[in-house]
Amino acid sequence: MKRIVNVVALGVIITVGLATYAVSGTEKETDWSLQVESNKKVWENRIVQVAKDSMDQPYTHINVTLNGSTPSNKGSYFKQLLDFQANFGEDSRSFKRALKQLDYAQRIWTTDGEMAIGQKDRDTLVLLKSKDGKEVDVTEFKQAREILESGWKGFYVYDGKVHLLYDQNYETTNHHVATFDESTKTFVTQKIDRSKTLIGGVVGAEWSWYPSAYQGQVATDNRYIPIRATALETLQEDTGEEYTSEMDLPGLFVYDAKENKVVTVNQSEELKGTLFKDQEYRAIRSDGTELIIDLNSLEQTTRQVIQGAVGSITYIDQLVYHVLPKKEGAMLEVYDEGEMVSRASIKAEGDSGQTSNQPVHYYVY
Amino acid sequence: MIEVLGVKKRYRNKQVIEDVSFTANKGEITCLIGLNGTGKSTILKGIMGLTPFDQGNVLIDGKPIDLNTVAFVPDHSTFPIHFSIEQCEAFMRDFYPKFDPKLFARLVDEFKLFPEDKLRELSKGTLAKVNLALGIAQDPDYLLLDEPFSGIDVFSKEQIVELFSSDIMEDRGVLITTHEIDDIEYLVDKAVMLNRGRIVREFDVEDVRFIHGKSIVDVMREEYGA
Amino acid sequence: MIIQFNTRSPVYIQVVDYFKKKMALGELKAGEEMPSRRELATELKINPNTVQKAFKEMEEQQLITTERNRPSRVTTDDHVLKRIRTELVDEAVAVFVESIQELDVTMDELVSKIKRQYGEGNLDDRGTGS
Amino acid sequence: MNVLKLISWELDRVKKSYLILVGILLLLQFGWLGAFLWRQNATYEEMRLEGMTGYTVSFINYIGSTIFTLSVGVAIVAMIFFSVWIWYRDFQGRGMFMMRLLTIPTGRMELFVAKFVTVMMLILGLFAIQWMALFLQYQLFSAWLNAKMIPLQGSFERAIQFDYLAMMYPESGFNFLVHQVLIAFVVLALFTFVLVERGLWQRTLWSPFLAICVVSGLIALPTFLIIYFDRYLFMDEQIGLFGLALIGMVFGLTLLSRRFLSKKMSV
Repeated sequence: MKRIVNVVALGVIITVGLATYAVSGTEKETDWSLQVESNKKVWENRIVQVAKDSMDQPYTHINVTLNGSTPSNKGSYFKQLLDFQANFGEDSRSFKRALKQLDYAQRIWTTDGEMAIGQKDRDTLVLLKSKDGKEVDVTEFKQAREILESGWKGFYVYDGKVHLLYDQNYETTNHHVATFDESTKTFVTQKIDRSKTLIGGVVGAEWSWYPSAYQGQVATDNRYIPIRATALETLQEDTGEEYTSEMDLPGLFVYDAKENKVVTVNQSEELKGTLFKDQEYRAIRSDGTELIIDLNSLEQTTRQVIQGAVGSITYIDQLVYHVLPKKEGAMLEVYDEGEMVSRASIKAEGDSGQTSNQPVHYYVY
Repeated sequence: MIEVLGVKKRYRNKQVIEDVSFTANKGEITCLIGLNGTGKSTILKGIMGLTPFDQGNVLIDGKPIDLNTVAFVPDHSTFPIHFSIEQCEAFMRDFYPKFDPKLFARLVDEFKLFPEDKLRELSKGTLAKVNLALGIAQDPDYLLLDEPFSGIDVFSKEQIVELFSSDIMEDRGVLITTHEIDDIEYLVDKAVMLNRGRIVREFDVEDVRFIHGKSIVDVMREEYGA
Repeated sequence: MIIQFNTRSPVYIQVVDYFKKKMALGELKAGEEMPSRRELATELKINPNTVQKAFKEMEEQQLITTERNRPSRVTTDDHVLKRIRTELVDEAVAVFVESIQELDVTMDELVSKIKRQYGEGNLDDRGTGS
Repeated sequence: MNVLKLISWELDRVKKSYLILVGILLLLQFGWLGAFLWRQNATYEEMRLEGMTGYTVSFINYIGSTIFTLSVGVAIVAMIFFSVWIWYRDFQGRGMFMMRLLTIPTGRMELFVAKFVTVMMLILGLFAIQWMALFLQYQLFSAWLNAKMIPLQGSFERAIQFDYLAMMYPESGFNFLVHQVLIAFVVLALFTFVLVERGLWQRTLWSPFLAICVVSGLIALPTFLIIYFDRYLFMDEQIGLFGLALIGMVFGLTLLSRRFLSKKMSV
């Protein structure tokens, strides 16, 4: 049985190899920790991503959560599976499954349930409505080729009906709106007279894959619908050749569903973050104040939210998440309706020296 | 007893074995005779389970084959040619529980073999003897030999024939295939003749000599019109 | 011990005849031990079963006797030995006669030839028991 | 116990060519590392003479080089070839060793398991040797650059996340297991192909083609199912379906192999 020595020899090579891999292979990434001083609940399924875009290294980011940090979204497939299931939103799985089968779908979250609109085939447009995420009523609109072959700018509910803004055969200045009548399964389209300010897209209603946490729950009877506005600008290539491109306009804009025209609310300011919620259109300005616009009367009210320096703002689950980078890590705050509800901080443990020379960005998901 | 019952086998478009049934008893030397290419080897390989029969059944002592009790010596060595005889023996010892090293040593001595020789260096006759030794050393109840004498030198032939009449082969069932009968005319108890995929004759050799005064070669001449 | 086997008559009978001749010629004395079955098979290079059959045949013809697991022995019964001898002679004569008949030789001519042939033959191998 | 003995015999027979393969791979890699460093040194000197600064070298440049990729490619192709050759080798020549193997008085599946484990161990062996070699190469790499004062960028850990190499350096043990299962699946598919072919080769000239059809058919069906349901399922359900399909295929392939090995194999 002296041949058994071959098995032993190969076995030894494999074990030594595995040891080398174990020692050298794994990532010695610096660990980051998220310390929450108050109200842990708002951080439960939040991820603070520390992104180090360093020149030579492939782009890496570290996801920091309440229970530790993992390098980018890697980690074992099993953990990735658990993460996926954790923030999938299990209860609206059937709505999401119906949504998944539509192409170029868009989705909004209204006070009476989730809605989505998408393309089923070359000729059919489908409207999905679901109050609880489980039962899904599907309405199909035939002969919708005209709408399907055009750029969708987002949809909204007004006067009990679903409306879709779209650019006829992708001409950015050729805005149209389609109004769908579910009972008769028909729709009417109407041209919107052209204005210099163009419709970029309905806030929070442009894509279906957009994490739903970023969508506010909107009312179904707002007259004014918050939109992203754009304008055409002619630019010159260095070769002297001219081309036009659509540029985002700073400021707040709404679409008058009654008169079918774009209304500019205020144009000047640099805004930190916006949210279309219920019957309000909210924005945080660089001075830390929150501007609230009533979407029926267009009345504006403001309130001071963030004292002192303002970092970056993200509206998540209709709360304001404020991140202010510091020398070491970053300070995090959460506001609900203008009141601070939680304070936390994130910093690197151990040798943070490695991170000092690289520019670091913080994003809250 | 080895019972071959109604076996059929087709190779691609040729029906090699039409319908073959015969028996080979324990303690007897049975010779399966047939001209070249009439499926003799296929039948042996079929009995060993090395080639599936399309139809039919093989029973050994009433049961499906038990590889512990049956040894097969094909007409060519089954070990890689870079193996030495020692390596072959080591392999046999590793995987054949009933392999008897003492018996093998005796055969090696009787055949005057040199264990360290590589199969590559051996003559066809010596190679045949090694194969035979490896087969017999398994101390099987049944021994299947495929053309043990074809193309080997006279002296090796003699040594092998001598072996068959020795005690080593006593009360084992031996099934030999050959197309040249004269080497073993006096060794065979029973002859089974194969022609065009069928068994045409199955007879006790001494009875035929006693009753018809015919040797096996005579019967072959009648059957194959050689 | 070399037997020239022929392939057409049963081998075991040729072995029996061989031993009969030896007994008749006195090469195998009465009561003498026979070679063992295995030795014989190896020496004659024939199938051990055939040797076994030959021994059984000889036992039936009371040429040999075998007590339990002791080597067989030539019979000591003179009658048997005599009978073998006459059997062999008759057989030889029968073969001789059969081959001569075709040549239609007269009886007298035949007798005188045999006398002369047999006389000379007699001179050199003396002393076989009559 | 028999399987272990069979494995040792299989390894014994493949030892020579395996060592040659490993020799070639190491020679290729270390030889190339030498050349690579030598060239870096030359270009760095040149840059310095022309007064250009900011020239840095990263281990990724070495790993990404064609020669290194070639060596890994050679290893992969060699292993795929060997998964088939470990069977066909026993059918070579008139004296088929397969005849001997098939008359061993133990179950034929022990032979299947032995050859399977042998191939997997050889693959793991190559992995192991590559881990050690790469680690060593990095030490040489950084030592040489430091000696020559050429700025080195990026760590070893960062470098091994370089696209296909991530397969060799999975982040966790679980991922490593998943990779090995997938490799094992490929080996199983190759084994099944061989066994089906060897079961049919005396029956029809088309046996290789038929074998490919059978095996790819058995694999295609679940794959088609996965693709078809892709529209309707989410990541967790897809993984579940994939796992189920994999188990089904493994089961199917093993059963097919067993049937052909024990009933249909023809020598």
